Amino acid sequence: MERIGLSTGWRIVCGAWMAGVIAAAFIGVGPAAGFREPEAARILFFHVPVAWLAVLGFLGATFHAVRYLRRRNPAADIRAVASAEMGFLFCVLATLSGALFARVQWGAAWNWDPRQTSIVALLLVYAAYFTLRSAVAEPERRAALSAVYAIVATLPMLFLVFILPRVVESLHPADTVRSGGMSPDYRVVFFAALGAFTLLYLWIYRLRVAVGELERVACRHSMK
Amino acid sequence: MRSPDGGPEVPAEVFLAVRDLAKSFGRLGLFRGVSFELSPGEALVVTGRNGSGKSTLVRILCGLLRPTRGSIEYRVGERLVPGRDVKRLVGLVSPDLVLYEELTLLENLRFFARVRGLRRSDMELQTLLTQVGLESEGARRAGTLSTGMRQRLRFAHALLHEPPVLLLDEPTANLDDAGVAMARACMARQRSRGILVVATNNREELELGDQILRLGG
Amino acid sequence: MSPLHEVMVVVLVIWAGLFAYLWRLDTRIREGARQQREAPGDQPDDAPEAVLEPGPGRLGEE
Amino acid sequence: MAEAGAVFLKDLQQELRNRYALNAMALFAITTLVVVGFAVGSQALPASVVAALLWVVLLFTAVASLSRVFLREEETGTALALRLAVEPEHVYLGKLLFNVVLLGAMALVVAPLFLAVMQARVGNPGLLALVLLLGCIGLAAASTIVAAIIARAAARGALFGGLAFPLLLPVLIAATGGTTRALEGAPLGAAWAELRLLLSFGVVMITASLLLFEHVWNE
Repeated sequence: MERIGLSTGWRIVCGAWMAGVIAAAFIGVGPAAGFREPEAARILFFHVPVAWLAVLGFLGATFHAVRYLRRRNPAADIRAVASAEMGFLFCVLATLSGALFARVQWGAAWNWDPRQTSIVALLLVYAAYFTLRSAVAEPERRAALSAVYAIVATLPMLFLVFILPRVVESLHPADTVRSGGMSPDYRVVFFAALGAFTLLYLWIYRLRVAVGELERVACRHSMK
Repeated sequence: MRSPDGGPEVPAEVFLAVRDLAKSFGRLGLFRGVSFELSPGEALVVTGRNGSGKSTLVRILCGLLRPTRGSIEYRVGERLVPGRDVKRLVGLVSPDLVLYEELTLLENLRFFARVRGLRRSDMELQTLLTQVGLESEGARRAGTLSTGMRQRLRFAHALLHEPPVLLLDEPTANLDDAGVAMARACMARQRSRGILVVATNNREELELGDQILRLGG
Repeated sequence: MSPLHEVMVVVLVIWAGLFAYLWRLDTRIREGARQQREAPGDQPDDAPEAVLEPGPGRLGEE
Repeated sequence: MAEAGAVFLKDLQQELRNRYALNAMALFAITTLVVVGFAVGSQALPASVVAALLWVVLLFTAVASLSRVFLREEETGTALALRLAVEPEHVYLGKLLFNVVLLGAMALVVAPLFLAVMQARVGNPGLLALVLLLGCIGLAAASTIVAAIIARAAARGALFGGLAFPLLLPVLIAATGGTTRALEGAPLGAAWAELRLLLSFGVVMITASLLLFEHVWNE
């Protein structure tokens, strides 16, 4: 089993990097223009990376699902479910942080804004993935069926994340990031935050994979 | 081997080689070290206590289930038959095999002929029904058959595409004497023209095999 | 609540979520390790060995 | 392809004989119509609400009946004979065609009735028909692969809605938009975005399902 989690060095880097990002988010930059609550624009440093990691997780689930179907290697199934779980975790966090952001910027935490509906729909899609896994007992069949579902779910997932919010006009300022609407200092902190969260994702993901490997060995004993 | 006109050419010379086959579900080991070779004209009898994995082995030989270890190779002459095409070579008679209750016997056979890409006239299907002793039941719905007649229908269904390999799982279960005679005749005919594998615990049938494979220690 | 406090709430919510998940992973690892210690990788008992023998081959004699 | 046709005809023959799906659908569609008719009463509703309600009815009817096509094979045990006789792709195509025809026939009956009950004015019937067709194909495509998946799992019936619904959201959103345009009498071009989305969803879902089906169908 390859090393678990991150090496000591990388763990220190991750801790320091995230601490630096949080500090910079609070005191490194000033309020951002173009928001109803300029001071609260900083939430974007946290909300957007978390939302990006949710998508990363679900894409990872698809990737490992394809790998599993090709060679039926149980390790791929473990990584598929680990990625899906990571995706689901960050999707929940993105929903919460999105609602808090909405409450501050537009007064209402939930107004069925297209991006909010799509992120909840995303939760439903992958909640169904875990429901399916719990409904199949035999390990090989569970892995195969959930892999097929993960791949089939990719199409609606991509639609919900990338297409739906664009098709329907949205209050969401997400496009400020891409359209360069951010001031230079915000951009620096934003991409630093993105990096810190991605490293954190990697750390938790590898721990979750280790848990998967451990439980596969453990559950193989209890099957008898 | 009469090739059905228009249907896929069914080869006669099919060989089966099984090497070090093993199957386990999780930690429950069913069997291991199963190796045998069969060429046309040979019959293998598989026997063993209940739960020793006879039916599972038959399911694996049909290409429906992956073994945990080991290999199964069907060869036509020298060519190795890919997994997808094993279906064309194999006929199965098994208690788990259920046909469509709402359809009549002839409709069932017509469907399986068409779906296997075979051209079979109703007259040919009627001959097949006669062969298994169901000549007057053609228009009856499969759901209304007795257990014995269902087993006969399974033979008709398995012989529909004249498979070079015939796999029988407990073939004479639920059959009356006439049924058993029919089954024995089918087995003998199959052995004369191809490969036969019979999974059974019936004392008499053990005598029939050119080779006997004992599972379950 | 001043806007800055709102930001702090968001960060704390995200951290709480991650912390809870890490906690759950930790218990699952501890559980898995304990199970492995109690029933260390004893070999899955091997299946009964199959035996092949020649048969009388009296098919078709009747 | 003939094999897929044979599977389709067999399912059709089975369905006409015991009418499981047809009864489920008819019962469901009628009760929903009555409830909606009762709830709406006589006031005219905006096109978007009528469209949304129509597609909710179609969705629920689809989910109530489209899983039968594989559940029946696994429950009765006939799936074994089918696995032995047919290539996976032909099974999928036959079953997909059956679901599309079943859902399409139901939409042909329910949609006009529904619009009558709602006293909705249909501006562009051609566009409405096209949206209904593409929507039904999308619904059937996703439902068929999900039906195949849950037929191999435990707690089958309950699982189908949970798994199928989220996947069908894109179809619902696009179809509702397209239907609204059609009711408002917009020209075909106005609903081009929705139509293209429905078409691409159907094509991608069917292609993906064809490639993935054997992993669901065979052990």
